[in-house]
Amino acid sequence: MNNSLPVFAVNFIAALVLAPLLPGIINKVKAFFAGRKGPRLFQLYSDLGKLLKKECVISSTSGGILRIAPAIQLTLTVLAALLLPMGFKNSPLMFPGDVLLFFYLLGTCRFFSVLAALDTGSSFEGMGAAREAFFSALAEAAVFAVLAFLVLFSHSWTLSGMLTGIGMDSWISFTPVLLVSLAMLLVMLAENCRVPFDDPETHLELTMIHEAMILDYSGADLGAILYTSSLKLWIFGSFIVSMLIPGNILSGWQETALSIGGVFASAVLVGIVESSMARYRFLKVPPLLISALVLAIVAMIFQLFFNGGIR
Amino acid sequence: MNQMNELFLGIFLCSCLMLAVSSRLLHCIRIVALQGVLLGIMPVTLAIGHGDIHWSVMIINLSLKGIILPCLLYRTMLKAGVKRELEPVIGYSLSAGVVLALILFSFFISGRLSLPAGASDLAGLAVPCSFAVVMTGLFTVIARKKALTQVIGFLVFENGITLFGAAVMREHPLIVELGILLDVLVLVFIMGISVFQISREFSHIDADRLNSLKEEAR
Amino acid sequence: MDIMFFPVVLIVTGGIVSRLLQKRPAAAMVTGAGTLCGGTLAAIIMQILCYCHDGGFAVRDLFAFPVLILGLAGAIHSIGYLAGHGSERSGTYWFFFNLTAAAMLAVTAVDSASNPLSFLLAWEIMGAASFALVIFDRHNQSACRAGWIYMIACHAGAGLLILLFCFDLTPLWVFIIALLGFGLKIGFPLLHIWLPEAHPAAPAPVSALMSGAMIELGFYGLLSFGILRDGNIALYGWVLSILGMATMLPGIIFALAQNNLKRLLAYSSIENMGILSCALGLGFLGMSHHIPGMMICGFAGAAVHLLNHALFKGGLFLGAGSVYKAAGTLDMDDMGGLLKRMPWTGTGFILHAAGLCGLPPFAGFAGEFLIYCAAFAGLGNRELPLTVISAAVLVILAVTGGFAAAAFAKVIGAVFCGEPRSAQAEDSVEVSPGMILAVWMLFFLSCALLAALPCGIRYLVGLMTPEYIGYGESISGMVAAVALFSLAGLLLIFAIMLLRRGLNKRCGERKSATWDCGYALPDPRMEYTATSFSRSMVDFFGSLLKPARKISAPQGIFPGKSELDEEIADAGMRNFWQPVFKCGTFLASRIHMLQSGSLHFYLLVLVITLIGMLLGAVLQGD
Amino acid sequence: MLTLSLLLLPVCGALISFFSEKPAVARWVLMITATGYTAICAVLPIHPDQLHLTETLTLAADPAGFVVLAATAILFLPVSVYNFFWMPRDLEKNAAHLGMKPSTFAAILMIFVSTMTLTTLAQDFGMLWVAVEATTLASAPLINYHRSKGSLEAMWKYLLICSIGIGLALFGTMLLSASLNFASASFGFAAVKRLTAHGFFNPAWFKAGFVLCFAGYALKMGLAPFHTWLPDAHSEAPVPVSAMLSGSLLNCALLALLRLNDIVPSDLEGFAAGYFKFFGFFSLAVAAFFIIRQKDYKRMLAYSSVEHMGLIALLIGFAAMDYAMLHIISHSLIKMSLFLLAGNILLSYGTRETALVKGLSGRLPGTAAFWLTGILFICGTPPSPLFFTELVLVKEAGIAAGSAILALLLVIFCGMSQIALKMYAPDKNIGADPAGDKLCRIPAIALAAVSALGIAVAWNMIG
Repeated sequence: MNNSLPVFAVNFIAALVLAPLLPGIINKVKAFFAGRKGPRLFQLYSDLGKLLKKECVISSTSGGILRIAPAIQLTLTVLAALLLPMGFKNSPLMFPGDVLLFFYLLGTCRFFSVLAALDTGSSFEGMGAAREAFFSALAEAAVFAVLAFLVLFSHSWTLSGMLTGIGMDSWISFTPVLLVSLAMLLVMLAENCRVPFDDPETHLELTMIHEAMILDYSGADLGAILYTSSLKLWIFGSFIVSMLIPGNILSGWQETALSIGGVFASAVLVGIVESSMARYRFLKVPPLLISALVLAIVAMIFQLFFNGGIR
Repeated sequence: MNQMNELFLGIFLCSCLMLAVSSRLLHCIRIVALQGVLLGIMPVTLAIGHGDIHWSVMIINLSLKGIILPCLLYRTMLKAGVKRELEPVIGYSLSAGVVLALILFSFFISGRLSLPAGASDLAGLAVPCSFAVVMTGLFTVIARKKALTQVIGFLVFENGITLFGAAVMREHPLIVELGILLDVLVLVFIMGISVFQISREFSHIDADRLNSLKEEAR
Repeated sequence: MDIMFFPVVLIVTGGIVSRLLQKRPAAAMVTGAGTLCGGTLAAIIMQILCYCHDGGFAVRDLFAFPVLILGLAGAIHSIGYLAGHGSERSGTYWFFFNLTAAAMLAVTAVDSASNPLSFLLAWEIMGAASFALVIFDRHNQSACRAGWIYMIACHAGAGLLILLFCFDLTPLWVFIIALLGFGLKIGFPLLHIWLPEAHPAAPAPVSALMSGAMIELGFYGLLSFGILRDGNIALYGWVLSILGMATMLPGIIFALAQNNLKRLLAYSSIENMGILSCALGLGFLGMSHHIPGMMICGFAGAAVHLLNHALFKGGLFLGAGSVYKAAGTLDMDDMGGLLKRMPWTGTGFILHAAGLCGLPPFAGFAGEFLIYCAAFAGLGNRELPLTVISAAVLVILAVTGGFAAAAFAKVIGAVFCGEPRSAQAEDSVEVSPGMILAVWMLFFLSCALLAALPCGIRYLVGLMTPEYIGYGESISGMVAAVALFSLAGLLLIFAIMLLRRGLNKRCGERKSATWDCGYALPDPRMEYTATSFSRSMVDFFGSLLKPARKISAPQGIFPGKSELDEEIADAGMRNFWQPVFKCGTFLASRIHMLQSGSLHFYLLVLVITLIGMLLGAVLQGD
Repeated sequence: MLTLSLLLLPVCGALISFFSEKPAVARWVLMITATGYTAICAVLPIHPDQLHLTETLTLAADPAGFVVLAATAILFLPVSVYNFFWMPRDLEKNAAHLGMKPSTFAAILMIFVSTMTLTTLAQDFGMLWVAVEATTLASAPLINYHRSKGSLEAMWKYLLICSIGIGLALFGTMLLSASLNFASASFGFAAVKRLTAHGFFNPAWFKAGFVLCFAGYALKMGLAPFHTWLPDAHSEAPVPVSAMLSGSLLNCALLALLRLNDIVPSDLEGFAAGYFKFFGFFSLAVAAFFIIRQKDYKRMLAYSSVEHMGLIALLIGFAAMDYAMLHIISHSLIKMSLFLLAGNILLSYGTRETALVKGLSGRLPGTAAFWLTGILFICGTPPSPLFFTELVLVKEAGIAAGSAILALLLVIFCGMSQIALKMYAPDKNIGADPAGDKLCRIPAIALAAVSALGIAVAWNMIG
C-alpha cells in the first residue's frame, strides 16, 4: 500500500477533472434512447468556460447568502471528495468517524443551497427549496441505515475502511450488499436530483426541485453550482462503485481505470433509468425514499440473522 | 321528688312530639316557653334532698328561658307577620313518626353508654330524654322552612343540652353558667333581629328560599 | 463554603437593590445588569482559577457553565431588549432575572447529596422567579396562560421531588419519580407541554436562559438524584435512549410545523433534549455492557451537545429577541428580508442555526459526531438488542438532523430572506450593539469550545476513567480531525470567495430583480412563506400534527381576498392534557352542585355526619 | 393586669366608637386600639400574666394560646390600618346600602377581637365554649355591614349553622365533663389532662364527648363537610371582616380543637388523630374541587381557608405541632393579605366575579403583583413558610397519603393560579386606577414579613 497515496491523488484529480463529463454521458445515453443526437459529451466544459467569462447578475432581494453559497457548496463537496476512497485506495485523510463528516459536509452544502434559494424571495425557488429540504431529510434516514449496515458489515468506522472493507468475501453474502447498493442508488438519484425524483430537463418551474433552486444564478456562480453538482454525482457514483466492486483484486493502476470506468458506468445506468421511466409525482417521492430505508434495513436483517453477524 | 322529676322528663318528651305536629308558630313558642319553665324548675327539684339550691340561677333560668326568650320570639313573630308554618319540608304526621323514631334511637344510644359514676339517680332517664330533645331540635331546624321555626328548633336543641346539664351534671362555675345564658340570650336576640331584617328585605322568612349563595353548576 | 456562594449573593443583592430602584429605571438597569454581569464573570474567573490551581472537575460544573454564560449574555442582551419594552418596570425585571440566574446557579452549587432541601428550595425558587418573567410582558395577552401552564409544571415537578426527597424508595421507584419530576423540566413527551407555551411568552433573554440552561438542569437533577449507583444501569440506558428517540423526532416535527419563531425554537429545544437523553442512554448502555468506546462517546457526546445546545439555542433565542424587537412580531409569515436590514443579527442567527443543526464546520457537529460514534460502538457489539437500538438511534438521529436542517432553513428563509411581508418588518433596523454582541459572543464561545474540545476530552477521560485513557486519546484524535477539517473548510471558503471576487471584478456584477418566470413586478405577497415552506412536510406528518386549516379559497372570475390560516395544536395537549383537565373540570362542576345554597341540606349533612361519627365512636368502644 | 387590659382595651374602644357615632372617630379609635392591643401582646411574653376570675378559673396565655393570640394581634393591626383608608373609600361607593353605622361597625369589630382574645386566654372548657360562642355572636352582625340580600342570607346561615355547631360543642363539653366521673371540681385544661392521663375517665362518654366537641369546633373551624357556611360568610362580609374571619376566627376554633386534642389520653390518641386526619384530608379534597373554576374570587379564598384548616388538622393529626403553629401564623398573614388585596379589587371593579375582573395588571399594578404573589405563597411556593409545613406534612404522612396530599395540593394550585392569572392577564382596554392601588402597601408588608419568616424557617431547617 505504499503507492496508495499517488494512486489516490491521481484518482482525486481525475474526479475533479472528469466530473463534468458525467452529465454529458447521461445526456448522451438519454439521446441514444430517444434516437436523437443530443448535446456534445463535453458540453458542460464549454458551458463552464463560457459562464466563467460572463457577467454575474445577483438578485436585488438577496441578503448575501446567494453570493456565498456557491463557494460553500464547492468547498465542502471537494472536502467530502477528499474523504472518499478513490481507486480503491484509502483516503490519506481518513479517520474513524470520517463517514459522518462526509455526509454532514454534503448536508451542509444542501442547507446552504436551500438558504440561497430562499434568499432570492422567488416563489419558485422557495418551492424547490422546500422540496429539497423535505426529500433530503428523508434520504438521510436511508443513508444512515446504509451506514449502520456498513459498520456492522465491515467493523470499521472510516469511510475508506467501510467501502474497501467489502472485499472478495462480500460476494459470498451478496444479497445484503446488493440491497444496500440499490438503496444507495436511490439515494444517489434523490440527492443528485435525477429522475424519478426530479427531472433536470424539465422546463416547467413548478415541477422542478434542484433546477428551481438555481434559477437566479448566473456567471461564475452558476458555473460553480453546475460543477459542484457534477462532482457530487461523481462522488455518489464512486461510493457505489467502491461498495460493489471488491478492491485489491487488480494492480494499482488497473484499479484506477476500473473505478473511473465504474463511475462512468454508473452515469450510464443513471441515463438508462432516466430514459426508461418518468418522474414520480411529488406525493410518491417520500414512499420511494422510505423504501430505500426499508431496503437498507432488510439488508441489515440479512446480515444479522443469516450471515451470522450475531452471536 | 324523683317521680316529679320523671314526670317533668315525660312532659319534655311530650312537648317534643307536640312540636313535631304543631303548625302554628304561637303554639311552638308556647312549647318552648313550657320547656324553659321546666328547665328553670328542675334544678331545684333535683337539688332537693341533695343540699345546695342555687336560687339565683333558677330565677335567671326561669325568667330567661321561660319568659324573656318566648317574648322575644313572639315579638319577632308579630313583626315578621307570619303565623303558620304552611308547607314544611317534612309533613306533620311524618314528622311525628320521625320524632318518635328519634326518641327510640336516643334510648338505644344511651343504653349503650354506661353511666358515669357519681351521676344523679335520675340520669338513667335524663340522658335519653335530653338526647331526644336535642335531636328533636335539630330535626325541627331541618324540617321546617320558616326562619322563625328554625330559631324555635334551635332553642329546643339548646334546651335539650341544658336539660342534660341540669339532670346529669353538677353545675358549671357560676360565671360560666351565666356566660352560657348570656350567649343564648344574645343569640336569640340577634336571630330575632335577623328574622326581622329578612322579612323586611325579602318580604318572607322562608329559609329554603334563601339560596342565592351557591356554586352554580355549569 | 462553595465558591459560587459569593456570586449568588452578589447577584441576588443586585436584584433586590434594582427592585428598590424601580422608580429610576436607569439606575435599576445599571445595578441589575452590573451585578449579574459582574457576578457571572467573577464566578467564571473563579472557576477557571480553581481549575488552574488544583484541577479537578465535577459534573455540576458542566451544568453551571451554561447558566453563567447565558446569564452574562442574557444580561447584556436585556439592556437593549428592555429599552422601550417595559423599561419602566426594569427594576422588577432585573429582580426576577437575577433571582432566576442565582437560583439556577444555586441549584448547581448546593451540595445536593447531603442537603436535598436546599436543592429543592433553589429549584422551586428558580421555577417561581422564572414564572414571574414568563408573565412579564404586558403586551402579550396569552402570556398568562403560558405562565399558568409553566407554573403548574414547576409545581408538579416540585411535588414529585418532595416525594423523592422525603421517602426512602427503591432505586427503580427513585428512577421513575425522578424521570417524571425532572422530566417535567426536560420536556419528555407529554411532560413537555409547558415549553412551547412559556418560551414564546417570556422575554427573549429569559427564554435563552430557560431554554439554554434551565431545562438542561433537569438532566443535572436526573443524574444527581434519579440515577443511583446500586440501580440497574442497563435499565437507565434503555429507558433514556428510547425516551430520547421518542422525544427528538416528534419534537422536531412539531418544530417544523410552527410559524411562531420562538415556539419553533422551543420545540427544537425539546428535540435537543431528546438527543441529549439519547446520548446519555447510549453512555449508560455502554457502561452496563462494558463497551468503553460507547460509554465515553455517549457521555462525551452528551456533555458536548449540552454545551452546544446552551450556546446555540441561547444565541438563537437572543437573536429571535432582537428580531422581535426590530420587527415587532414573532409570526414568521409577517417577516422576511431582515438579513439586509439587520445584517449582524441575521448572520449571527444563521451561524447559530447551522451550529444547532449540527452542521460542520461548526461546533454543533462535534457533539452529534460523538453521539453517532457511540451508536457505531454499540453496533459493533454483536448483541442483538444493543445492535438494534444503536441502529435505531443512528437512523432516528439522522432523520431528526435532516428535519432540523429543514426547520431552520424555514426559519432563516422566512425571517431573514426574501422581501418583508409586513410594514413593520419593512421598517426594521439593526438592533443595538449590545444585543449583537450578546449573540456573537455566544458564537465565538462555541468556536472556542470546538478548538478546546480535543484537549478537553482527553483531560476529562483521564480524570474520570483513567483506565480508558487510550480510548480518550483516540476519540480526542477524531474530534481534532473534525476540528481541523472545519478550519480547513472555513479557510477554503474564504479563499474561494476571494477568487470569486477577483473573477467578478473582471467580468462585472450587477443587481437586478429576482427572476420570477418572466413576471415583471415581483411582489412580497407572491413569496413562499413559512407556512408554505413546511406545507408538504406538515401534510406528510398530518396524522401526528393534525393541522387545523381555515381556508377561504379564491372564487369567481375576479376573486376577492382569500386566506389560509393554519393552526397546529400540541399533540400532548390535544390528546392527553386537555381531556384530563376537561374531566377534572366536569367532575368539579358536578361536585359544585352539592353547595346548593339550601340551608336544610347543609344541616342534614351536618346531622348525618354527626350521627355517623357518634355511632362510630360508640360502637368502636365495644 | 396585662391580660385584663388585653380584654378590656377593645371593649373600651368599642364603647367610645359606638357612642361617638362618627366614622372618623371610629377609624382613629380602631387604629389606636389595635396599636395598643398589639403592643400589649408584644409585652405579654416578657411579663407573663394571669387573671384569676375565681380560685379555679383563670385566664392566661399559654404557648398554644399565645400563638393564636399573636396571630390575632398581627392581623388586627394591619386590618385596622387598612380599615382606616378603606372605610372612607367604601363609604363613598357603598353609602347607599350600609347595614349599620360605620361607628357601630368598628365597635362590633373591636368586641369581636375581644371575644377572640377571650378564646385564646381561656383555660377552661366552659370558658372556652362561652368565648367561642361569643365570637360567633360578635362576628355575625359584621357580615351584614353592607346590607344586601346576599349578606343577609350569609349571616343567617352563619348564625344558624354555627350556633348549632357550638351547641353541639356545649353538649360535648358536658359529656366530657360527665366522662370524668365528676372527679374534678374544675374543668380547666390542666386538671382534665391530669385526670385523663391517669385513666380516671369513662371511655365511652369521653369518646362521645370528644366527637361532639370535635364536630362543633370543626364546624366553627370550617372543616368539610361542616364548612358549608364558610364560603358564604367569608365572601359576603366586608373585606376587613373577611380577613379577620379567615385569618383569626378560624384559628380560635382551631385552638379549641387543639385544647381538645391535648386532653386525649395516650391510649385514645389514635382515635383522636384519626378524626383529625380524616376531616383534614376530606377538607383538602373538598376544597380542591370547589376551587376549580370558582367564579367568585372571595369564595375562592374562603375555600382556600377550608383547605388550610384541613392541612392544619392533618398536621395536628400527624402530631407535628410546631409546624401546625407555623402554618397557623403564616396562613393567617397570607390569607389576610389576600383578602385585603381582594378588597382593593372589589373597590376598583365593584364585582366579586372573576370573569368581570380583567386586566388587573394594568388597572392596579401593585395589587395585581401582590395578588399573584399571595396566591403563590398560599399554595406553598417558597419562600412561603407553608412550603416547609407542607413538606413536613408529606413526610409525616408517608408515601401513599403524602402523594395524595400532594396531588390535591396540585389540583388546588391549578385552580387558584388559573383564576388569579386570568384576573391578572393584561388587557389593553382597561385603564389604570392609581388611587385604588395605594391600598396595596399593607398587604405587601405582610407578605414581606411572611417571606422573611419563610427564609428564617429555611435557614433553620437547612441548618
